[in-house]
Amino acid sequence: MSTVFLYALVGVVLFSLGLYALIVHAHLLRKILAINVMGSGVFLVLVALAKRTGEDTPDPVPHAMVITGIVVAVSATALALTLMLKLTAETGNAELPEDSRE
Amino acid sequence: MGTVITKIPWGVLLILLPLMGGMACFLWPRIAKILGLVLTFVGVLSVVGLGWQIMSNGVYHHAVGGWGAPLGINLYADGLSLLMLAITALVGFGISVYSSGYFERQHSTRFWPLWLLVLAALNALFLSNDIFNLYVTLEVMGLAAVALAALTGSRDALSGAMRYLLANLLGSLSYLFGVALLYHGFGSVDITTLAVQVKGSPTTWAALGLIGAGLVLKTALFPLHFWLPPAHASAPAPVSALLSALVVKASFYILLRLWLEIFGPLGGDVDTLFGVLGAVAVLWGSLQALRQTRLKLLVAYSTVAQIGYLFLAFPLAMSAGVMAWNAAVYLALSHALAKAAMFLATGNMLRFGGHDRIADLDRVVQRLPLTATAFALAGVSIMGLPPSGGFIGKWLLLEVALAQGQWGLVVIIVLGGLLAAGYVFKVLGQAFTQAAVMHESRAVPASMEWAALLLAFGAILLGFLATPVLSLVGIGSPFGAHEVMP
Amino acid sequence: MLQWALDALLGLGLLWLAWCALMSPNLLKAIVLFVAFGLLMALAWVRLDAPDIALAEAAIGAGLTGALLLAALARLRFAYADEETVGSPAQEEAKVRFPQWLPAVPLLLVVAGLGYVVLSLPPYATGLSTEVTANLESSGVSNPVTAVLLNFRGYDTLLELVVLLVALLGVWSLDGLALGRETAPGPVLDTLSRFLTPVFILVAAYLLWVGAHAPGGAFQAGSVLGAAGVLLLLAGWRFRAGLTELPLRLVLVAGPGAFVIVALVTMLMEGQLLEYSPEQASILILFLETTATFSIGATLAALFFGGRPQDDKEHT
Amino acid sequence: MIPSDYLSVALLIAGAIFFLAGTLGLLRFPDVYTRLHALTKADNVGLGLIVMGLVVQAESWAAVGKLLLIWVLVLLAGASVAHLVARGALQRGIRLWKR
Repeated sequence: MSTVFLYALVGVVLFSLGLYALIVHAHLLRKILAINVMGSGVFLVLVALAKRTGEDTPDPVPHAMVITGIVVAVSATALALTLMLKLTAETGNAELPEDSRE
Repeated sequence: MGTVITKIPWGVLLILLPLMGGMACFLWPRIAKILGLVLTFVGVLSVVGLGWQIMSNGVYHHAVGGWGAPLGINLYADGLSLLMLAITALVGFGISVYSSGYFERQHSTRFWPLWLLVLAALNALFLSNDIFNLYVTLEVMGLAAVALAALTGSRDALSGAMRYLLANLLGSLSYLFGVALLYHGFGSVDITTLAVQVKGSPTTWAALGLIGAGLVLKTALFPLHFWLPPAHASAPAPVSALLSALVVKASFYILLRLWLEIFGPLGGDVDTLFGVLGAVAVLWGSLQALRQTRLKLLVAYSTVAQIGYLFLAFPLAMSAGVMAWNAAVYLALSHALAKAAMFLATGNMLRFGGHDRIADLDRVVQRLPLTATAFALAGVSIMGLPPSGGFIGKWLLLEVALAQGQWGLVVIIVLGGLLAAGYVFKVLGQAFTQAAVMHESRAVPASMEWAALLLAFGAILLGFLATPVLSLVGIGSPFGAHEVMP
Repeated sequence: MLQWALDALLGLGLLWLAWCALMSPNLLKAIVLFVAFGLLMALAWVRLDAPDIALAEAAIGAGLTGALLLAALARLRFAYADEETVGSPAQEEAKVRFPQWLPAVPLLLVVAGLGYVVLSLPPYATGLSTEVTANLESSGVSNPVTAVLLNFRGYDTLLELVVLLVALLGVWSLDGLALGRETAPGPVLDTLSRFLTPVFILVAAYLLWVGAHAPGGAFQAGSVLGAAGVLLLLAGWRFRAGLTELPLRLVLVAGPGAFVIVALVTMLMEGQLLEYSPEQASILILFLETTATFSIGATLAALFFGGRPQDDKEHT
Repeated sequence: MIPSDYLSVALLIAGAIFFLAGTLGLLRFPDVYTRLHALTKADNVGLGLIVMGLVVQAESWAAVGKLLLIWVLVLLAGASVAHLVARGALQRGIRLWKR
């Protein structure tokens, strides 16, 4: 198995690990970490597979996409953290309140 | 023909103007309100300009950067995109007029920049022909929508927004994974190129699953609707209108577009699954709406139900193609108008009485006649009574279901209408009675009442425009070239 | 063989760190492990011949995200410490709502399915690399990643800068807690920040300049500037009153604003949005990258700061 | 391999040994202060040796300058962070370890 597929598989597992943690954890900070790990997994798949050109230089388009993705991820993380802090100030608990309406 | 007006690139302006407006509102908060109103009105004019161009020259293409696909990003607008842009401009203008009276000063400076950026993202989304670019527009729209949903800072708003944000991010990542697989499987992110390249393979199936799941989560189809009612019900009224009328439609539009261009021929079983989930959503959402004691939650659950209707078109389209898709588009358009009107009217009642408990609505009909009319007219369209846009949409759907002998779906469509009548009359019934306890009431600006009423009129008016609207959808034949228009 | 062993070790290390970060019972440990995970990711990017991403990951993915997470945790633990149990270790413990294995079963199927799909992809595919190489000449820069970001897919980058702005608007509209001054920074941090700030600026300028032909560019340079801002904020430096109003907002908007204006002007001159004439491409890209660098740096530092600076003056 | 390569290898291995020692100290030492001591001292020297090993291989003076700059920055950061961590620990009232 070549390195390309090795890293791509690691990306797949990271995505799923993040998803698992997102479902299992109640604490919002952990959910935010989980989302970030999921994102890293997707980015790894995108870039690892870009190395399949058969030449020295990989395909640069996914690289640019991942840089975009990293900036989007940090933006979302900042917003989510602020939201978490405000919610904690309001409820005294860094978890989503159980929805009584559902 | 050939004048300056026909040469202006209206499609690009639809993206750039609100973008610049959003930034200007951020820089100079004092002029935010007036700038927002002017720009959303110019948005309506731009859509008219774009519509003119599309009707006279056919579909709109714009190769950003001059590169063209697959290297660059293409903008593309056919009849389907045009209608989505048009409904966005109309509802957007209504929301702007309403908001100019709704927000206090402090919230106003925060609302306008975010609102204009959401509008820019929506327009960019409906114009994009590139699945990675769609991801970026989804993120702009999603983050701004979350910030708007949390605007009041109340406990409910914050927890609703947090749930919404997590659902949004999960949906985006799932979508992005699908995009990654499509790119690496077929070497492009341009929808038109992919439409030619994509073949049934494990890659396509996985991409279909990931993209489908991500977008269904963002569109809040049952059982992935859990985030919608708290977020939509706890946001300020114009934001609720924006979220329910336009934002969920945006992810639905992407799903529809990708289905038509890329996944359609492959998705047999998925179509059926969508149909089943849609049917459950219609019943579950309507029943939940009927159970609610708070007006805004009732309207939010009604959105869950109405989204279900949109997905009923997928199994029907397998053999009825154009007719079923026309029905879905018509339902999406009329729901956008009606639900925006309904949320805005709800906002008026909430401001007037200071609460949204359905049982204590206290003779709204006498005190706020325009608002009560708006709610009733919007309700007519949601129920699907003639003459209204909702009626045409449901009629088209019913016709296809009958023709195919899909009796289950026929029952669902009719039952959903009856249940909708139940929850709409539950509200209207209270509007005539006097509440047991008197409340302090607060004046509602005329602009807010008229904005709701005109949008509701729009939903009714759509019932008379079936022929021109359906011929517009046909431009560029997004639903397949070989089939005849009804 | 040695190379392969290194990659395998790196891959396993990534998975192990991610697992530990996600499952650690202590939140502080979880965040520190996550930062370590980010640094290991940067190594993985280097192994995948993606030095541009490695720089961005080290600066943004590990560095600034880590700083944001740690600041949030500190606020979570201290700002609300008087309110009952918030932030107590008991509450932070990895609480699990239902049997842990329940979601694990379908997720294993997801791993198997997606893994199979990834392995089923052909071992060789050029993607768009031939198109990029063919047009690199007229793009104005020789680093292909910069060419894609600022020219071929510049429209994505424009919207990406808008995402950053939207996040800041969101944080400000939430009235986030502004960074307090819980403890005095002390002489060491103070001296360090004074000494390092010029170095940071120099590095940012270098990264910006070199991005045209080598790894680097606006995002890497901007995040270095943002890091300088974070350090200064931690050392107790604050925006001078008067600069927090329009001047600060102008810097924040400069990047996307310049991009939109260039988009409009190029459309009027060349006919298509963001279509640069080959002669002017490199100077336009440098201009866009410079403004973007300032905006990205300011936005990232402002996101770290949290609340809107001098919020009370806004309504006067 | 030419003689300079042997020099590089020797320096790199020496550097790695220092890193190993520092890491062992981090894992084995009893309290935060002694751990900091082990970590920063050993790692600063270790990195210095590795930088030297790479300087031998450098093809231009600019590369030499960059490598040395990296070392200086890490020294600065390591020393400052060690100081800050130790100060934070003292402020929290963590006692020094005594046998």
